[in-house]
Amino acid sequence: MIQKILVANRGEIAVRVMRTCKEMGIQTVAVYSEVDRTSRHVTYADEAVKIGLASASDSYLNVDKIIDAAKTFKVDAIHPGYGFLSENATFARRCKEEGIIFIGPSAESIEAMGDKISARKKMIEAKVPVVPGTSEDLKPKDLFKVCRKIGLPVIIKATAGGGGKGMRLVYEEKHLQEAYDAAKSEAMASFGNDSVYIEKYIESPHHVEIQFLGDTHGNVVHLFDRECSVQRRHQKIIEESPSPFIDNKTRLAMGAIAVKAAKSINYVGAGTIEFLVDNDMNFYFLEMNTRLQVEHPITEEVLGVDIVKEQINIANGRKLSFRQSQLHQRGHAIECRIYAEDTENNFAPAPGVIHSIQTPKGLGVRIDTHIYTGYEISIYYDSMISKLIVWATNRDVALERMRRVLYEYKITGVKTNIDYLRRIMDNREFVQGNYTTHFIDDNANKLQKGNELEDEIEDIAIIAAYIDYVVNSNDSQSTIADNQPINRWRAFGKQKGVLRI
Amino acid sequence: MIQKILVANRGEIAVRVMRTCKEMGIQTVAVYSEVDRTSRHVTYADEAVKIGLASASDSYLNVDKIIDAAKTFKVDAIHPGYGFLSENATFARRCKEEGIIFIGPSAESIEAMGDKISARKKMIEAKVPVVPGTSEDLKPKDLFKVCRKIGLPVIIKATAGGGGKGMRLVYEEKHLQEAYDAAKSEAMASFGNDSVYIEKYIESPHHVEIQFLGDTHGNVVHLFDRECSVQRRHQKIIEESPSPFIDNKTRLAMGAIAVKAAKSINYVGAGTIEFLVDNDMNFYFLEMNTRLQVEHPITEEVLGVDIVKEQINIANGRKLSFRQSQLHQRGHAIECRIYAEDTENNFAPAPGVIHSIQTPKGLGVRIDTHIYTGYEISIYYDSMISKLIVWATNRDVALERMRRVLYEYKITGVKTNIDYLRRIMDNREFVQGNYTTHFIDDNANKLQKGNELEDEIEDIAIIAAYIDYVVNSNDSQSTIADNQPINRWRAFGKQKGVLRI
Amino acid sequence: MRAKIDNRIRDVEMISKDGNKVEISVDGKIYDIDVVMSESGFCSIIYEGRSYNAESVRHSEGKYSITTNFRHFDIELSNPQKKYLRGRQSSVDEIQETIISPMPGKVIKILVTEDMEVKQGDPLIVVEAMKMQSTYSAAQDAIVEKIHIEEGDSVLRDQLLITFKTN
Amino acid sequence: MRAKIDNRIRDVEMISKDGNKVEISVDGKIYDIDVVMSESGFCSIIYEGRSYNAESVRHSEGKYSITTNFRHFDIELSNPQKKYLRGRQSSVDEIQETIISPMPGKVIKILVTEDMEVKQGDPLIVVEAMKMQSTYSAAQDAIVEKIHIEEGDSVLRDQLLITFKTN
Repeated sequence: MIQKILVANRGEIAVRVMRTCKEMGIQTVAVYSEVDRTSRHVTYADEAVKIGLASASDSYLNVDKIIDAAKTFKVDAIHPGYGFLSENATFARRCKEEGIIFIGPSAESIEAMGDKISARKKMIEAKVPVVPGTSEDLKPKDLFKVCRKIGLPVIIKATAGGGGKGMRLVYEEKHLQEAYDAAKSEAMASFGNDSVYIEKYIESPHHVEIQFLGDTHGNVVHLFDRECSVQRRHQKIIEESPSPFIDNKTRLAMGAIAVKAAKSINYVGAGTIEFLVDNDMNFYFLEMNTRLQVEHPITEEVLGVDIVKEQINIANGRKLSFRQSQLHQRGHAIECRIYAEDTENNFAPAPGVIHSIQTPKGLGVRIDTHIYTGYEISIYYDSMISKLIVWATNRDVALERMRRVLYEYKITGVKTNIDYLRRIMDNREFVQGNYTTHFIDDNANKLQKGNELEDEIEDIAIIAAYIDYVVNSNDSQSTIADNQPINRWRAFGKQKGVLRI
Repeated sequence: MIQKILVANRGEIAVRVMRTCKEMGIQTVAVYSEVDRTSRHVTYADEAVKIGLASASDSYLNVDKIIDAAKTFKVDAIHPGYGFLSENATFARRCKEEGIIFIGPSAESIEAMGDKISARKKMIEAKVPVVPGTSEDLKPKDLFKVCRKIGLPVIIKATAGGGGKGMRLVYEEKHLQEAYDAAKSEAMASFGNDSVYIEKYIESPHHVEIQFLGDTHGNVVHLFDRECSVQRRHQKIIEESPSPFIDNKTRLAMGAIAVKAAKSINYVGAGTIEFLVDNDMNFYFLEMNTRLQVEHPITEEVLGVDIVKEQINIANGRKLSFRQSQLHQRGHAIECRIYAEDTENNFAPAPGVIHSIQTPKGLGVRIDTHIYTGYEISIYYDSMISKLIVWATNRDVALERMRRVLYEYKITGVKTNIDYLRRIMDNREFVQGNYTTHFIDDNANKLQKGNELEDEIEDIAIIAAYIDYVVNSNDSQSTIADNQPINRWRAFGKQKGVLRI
Repeated sequence: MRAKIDNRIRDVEMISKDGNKVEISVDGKIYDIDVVMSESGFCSIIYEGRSYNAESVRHSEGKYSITTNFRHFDIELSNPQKKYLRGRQSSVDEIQETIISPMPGKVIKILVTEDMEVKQGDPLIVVEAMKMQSTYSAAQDAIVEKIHIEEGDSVLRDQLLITFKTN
Repeated sequence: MRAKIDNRIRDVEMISKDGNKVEISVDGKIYDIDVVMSESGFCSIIYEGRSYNAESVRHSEGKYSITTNFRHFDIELSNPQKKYLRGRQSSVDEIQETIISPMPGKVIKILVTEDMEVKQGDPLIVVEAMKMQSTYSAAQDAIVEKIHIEEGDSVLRDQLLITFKTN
C-alpha cells in the first residue's frame, strides 16, 4: 500500500495531486526549484525539499535529483503530474529499477506511444482508425491510385519536412500531378530529400479526446469524451465535456475504440486518446497521452470520479472501482484556462506578482490553481495560472455559469486572458457548439475587440485611479476636503501594519 | 417575466441569490444598512441603495423602506433570502398589494405554518404524523388513558410554560401521577396557570428534513432529505444529505408525506418540513419552514438542481422543470457552517476584521460566503461567516474531503470554529453516522479538547511570532544577522505600497 | 526574547541567519529552519524536511495571534531588559485591576456602581454582540474604582470598561 | 489633475467631499458618487444607484493599472503645474530614447552593438519569458548609445535595456 508519494511537479497540478493524497491519508513530498520556495505545492506538502535551480533541467526534469529525494524521504511512489517527466520512459524505467512505484503506465507503453510513427503503426494493428494516407515515400506511379483510395482533399507533405515547406493542399484531381511535382522539388530544395507522403486533409477538424483507465487486472474503461477544439498555437484554451459536436453514437464508438486501443498495448493507468473528427463525424487517431491531462477535471465533474484517486488505486494493484456500465455522463462541464498573458499584445506572457485575487464561489464552480495574493508568477515556467471549471445540468446553463464565474474572477498585478475568455463565451460559433480547431484563427478579430466602450466605463476607471491617488499620495492631502479618509477598510489597514522591505 | 430582483437580505445568502440572477440574466438590486456599505452583496449587485441604520429594524426588517427601494428601482420581484422578512406574512401581503412578486409562498401559507399550534392542526388534518400528545389542558381523569395511548416515556409540560418550569419527564407509569401533580403545582407557582399538556418524549431524536418545491400549476415534488442533528442551542452546525441514519424506505415515506403536506395547503415555492425521527425511524412533523434554508446547497449538490433558479421560475408562473421520477440522489454532500466564535470560551461571538483568508479549492468543494480579506464582521448581524460544502461519491469520501477542505480553510483576524468542526469530523459517533440532536451535548468534552499538543507545534507557533517580530519591529533590525530580509514576498510588499489611514 | 504563551514563559532567540536559513533556539532546543513569511502573515517553515505552516496576526507591538495545525495561540513577545526598565508591570500572576473588553459589542447592562465592593465571580457588566450576550465577572474580591462606559455604548476590542481599586 | 489614458489626456478634479460622498468632475462631467476603496485596491463606486467595481494597482507615483467591467486601462495621473516645473519631459509624442523591458525575462540575444545605426522596425533584442520569446524593435531611426545588459542576463520589468543617441 502506498503511504507516501513524491509529486515530481509544481504549480496547480502538484497541488491537485496532493489534495487527493490528503483525502486518502497519504503523506506527500514536494520537490522545488530555487525560485519556488514560496509556491503553494511546497507549503501544501507534508515534506518538502529543494532540488535545484530555476531551470527545469536542474530541477523538475532532473531524474537523478528526483530519485535522490524519493530515496531520502523514503517514498513508496512518484506521481509525475503532466509535462516535465510525465511521459519520460527513462524516468519510468529508473523508478522501477529503484523500487519506487511510478504512477503512470509502463515505460514500454510510454515509448510505444511517444513516437508518432510507432504509435500510428500500433494503432493500425489494433484496427484503430488513423488519418488515411501513406507514411512512406509516395512513388509517382502510385500517386493517383493512392489519392483516389484516400479521397480528396489530400495534403502532400515532405517526409523530412516541417514549417510548411514541401507541403501542398489538393482539392481537385486535375491539380494533383502539379502539386506532387512542386512538393517534391521544394522538398529537395529545402531538405535535400525529395521524398513526400500523402494524407487525407481533414477540413474542419474537431479535436475530441477520450479519457480511459486501465488496471493491472486487464480491465479498461473509458470515461467518455472531451471537446478540445478551442486552441491557439496548438495550446488548448477551453475544453468541455461532453462534446457539443459529436452525437451519442459517435461518442460510444470512440469510447469503444479507445478501450480497444488501450487493451492492445496492455495499458495500465490513466491515459487519453486524442482524435481528429471531421464534419461527418468520422474520427481518426491523432495521438495517445500517457499521463493525466490538464483538462481532466471536466471529466471528473461530469462523471463524479476522482481520476487521481483511481491512478493511485491502480498503482496499488487494485481493480478499478467501477465497471463501464456504471459510468454515466451527468450534466455538462466547461474548463477555461487562465493564462498570465497580454491578449492585446500578441498574447505575450505576463509574469509578475499577484496583487489581489477575488475567487469565484458558489454553486457549480471548481478552481484548480496554485496562485495566491503576493505570489510571484516567475518567468521560468508555464503561464497557465489557474483552471476555472464549471458544472451545470446542461450546456446552456454551463455557459451562463461560466459567464458569471468569469465576471467574479478578478486577478490584478498581472494581465490575464479573463476578458478574452469572456468574449469567447459570447461568440456565436462557440455558443452554437459547432466549432473546429480553426475557431480561434477564424474569430481572431471578433475576439480581439472588446465591446465598444461606453464613456462611463472609462470615466469610472479614471475615477478609481484618482481616488487611489487621493487616498495614497503624500502630496494630495490638501485635496481631501473634509480630512476624513475615503477608505472604510481602515481597521484592516491598521491591523495589517506596515511591512518594511 | 422577472427582469429585475431586489434581494431583501445581506451576507452570503444575498450573494448566493444574486449569483443565480446573474446566470439567468436578471438584474439585481442590493439594499444595505449603514454598516454594510463594504459588504459583498453591495458590490455584487447591479444597483445598490442604503436603506437605514445598522439595526435590522431600521433596515433589513423595515418593510416600508424595502418596498420604497423596490419601487424606486422598479423591480419586478423581491427575494427575501432566509431570516429577516422571509417568513413575514405581512411583508408578503404588502408585496402583493404593491404589485411586486414576492419570491416565496403566499402570505396565507406563511401564516398557516408560522403559528405552531395552527401548523400542527393543519398537519393532523392532512394526516401528517405529529408527535403524539394533547395540545390542550390535560384533565386529571384523562391522565392515564391518554398516557397509555401515547406510550411511555412522556413529557408533561405547562401550557403557559417555558424554561423547563412545570416540566416533568416520565419513564414509568408508577411515577405518572406524582409527576403530573408536581408539574401542575409548579406551573401554578410559576405562571399562575396550572394547565398542563402531555407529549410523547422522543428519546434519541434525529432532526431530518425534507426539501420540496411546489409550482402554481399544482405540482409538488420533494428533493429528498437532509440530516441536521448536529446542533448547539438549536443552531445547526453541520448538515448532510442523504441522512446517514434513515433507510431508503423511510426516506421515500417522508418525501411522500412532505408532498402531501405541501399539497394540502396549496404550497407554492420552496419549502422544508422538519421532522423528528426516533430510533425506530418513526418520524413526526416538527415544523415547516416557508423559505429557502441555510443548508439548501447540500440538496443542490446531490441532485444537481439550482433551488434559487427553481424559485424564480416558479415565481414566473412556470411549471417545475422536472418530475419526481427524474430526481435521484447522487453521492453525498456535507455542509459545515463556519461561525466567527470562540469555541474555547463558551462559543462567544468573535466579531472583527478578516486579516487573511486561504480558501479551499479543487474537486468537490463549494463555498458560499460574503467575507473577504479586510472585511469587518460587524457586531450587528449573525456570526455565520461561511458555508463550506463538499460533495463526493459516498459518505466516507465526503468525510475525507471535508477533513482535507477544513485543513485548507484558513481565516485569520477573527476566531472561528474551524478546528472544532475538524474534531467533529474525527468523532467516532459522527463518523458512524448514527448521531442524534444530543450529539453536541453528549460529546461536549471530547469536542472541546484538541489533540494533546506536541511540543513542536507550540515551538513552531513561537517561531512564527518571533519571525514576524523580527521582520516587522522597528527595534529589531540589529537582530537580523545578515541584513537580508527573511521575507521573500518582497516584490509584493513593494507593489502594494503603504496605505496611510 | 521572552515569549508568554498560555501564562507560561518561554525563551526564544535567533542564533544565526543566512538569508532564509535561520537557527533559532526555543528554551535551548535548536531549530535549524528555512523560513519565509508573506505580508499577510502567512509563515512557511521547513524543519528537518517537514513543511509547517503558521498564520500570524500582529496586534500591538509584541502581541500575536498564531494559528498552526488547527491550534490557536496567543503569544506575547517581550524583551526582558525592557521589561525591567518599565518597572514591575504585567507580571504573570498579578491581580486583575481592570476589565477590558475582549471583543467589540454593545453594553447592555452595568450591574455595579463606582465604589461598590464586589466578590470574586460577581457579574459586573453584560455586553452583546451578534445577538449573544456575554457577562463579565470579577476575577477576585475588589472595589470598583471607575466605570468608563455607559449602558448603550458601543465598545471596541481591548477597550477599558471598569477599573478596580487596589488594596 | 491630468489623466493620460491610451495617449489621450483627460481632466479629473475633486469638487467636494463629505466622508465617502464625493463629487468628481471628469472633463467637466460631474459624478456624484459614493466611493470606498480597500487597501488591496478594490474600489466600489455607487453612481446614480448603479454599483461599479474597479480594481486598481498602483505602480510608481501617479501610474495605475485599472480593470473594470472586463476592460484594462493604463492611467497616468499628473499635476500640470508640476509637469511645467520639471520642464519639457514626457510629452505625449516625444521620440523614444530608450528601450525599457515591459516585463521580466531573460535576455536571449542582442542584435545590435553600441554606436550602430538602426532603422525603424529593426529588431534590437530578444527576451524570453515562460518559454516564449519576444523581440523588441526600434520605434524610429536612431543610433544606439549604450546597451545596459548582456546576453543571458535576467531583467526586471521596467529595467533599462538600450539607450539611443538623440540627434
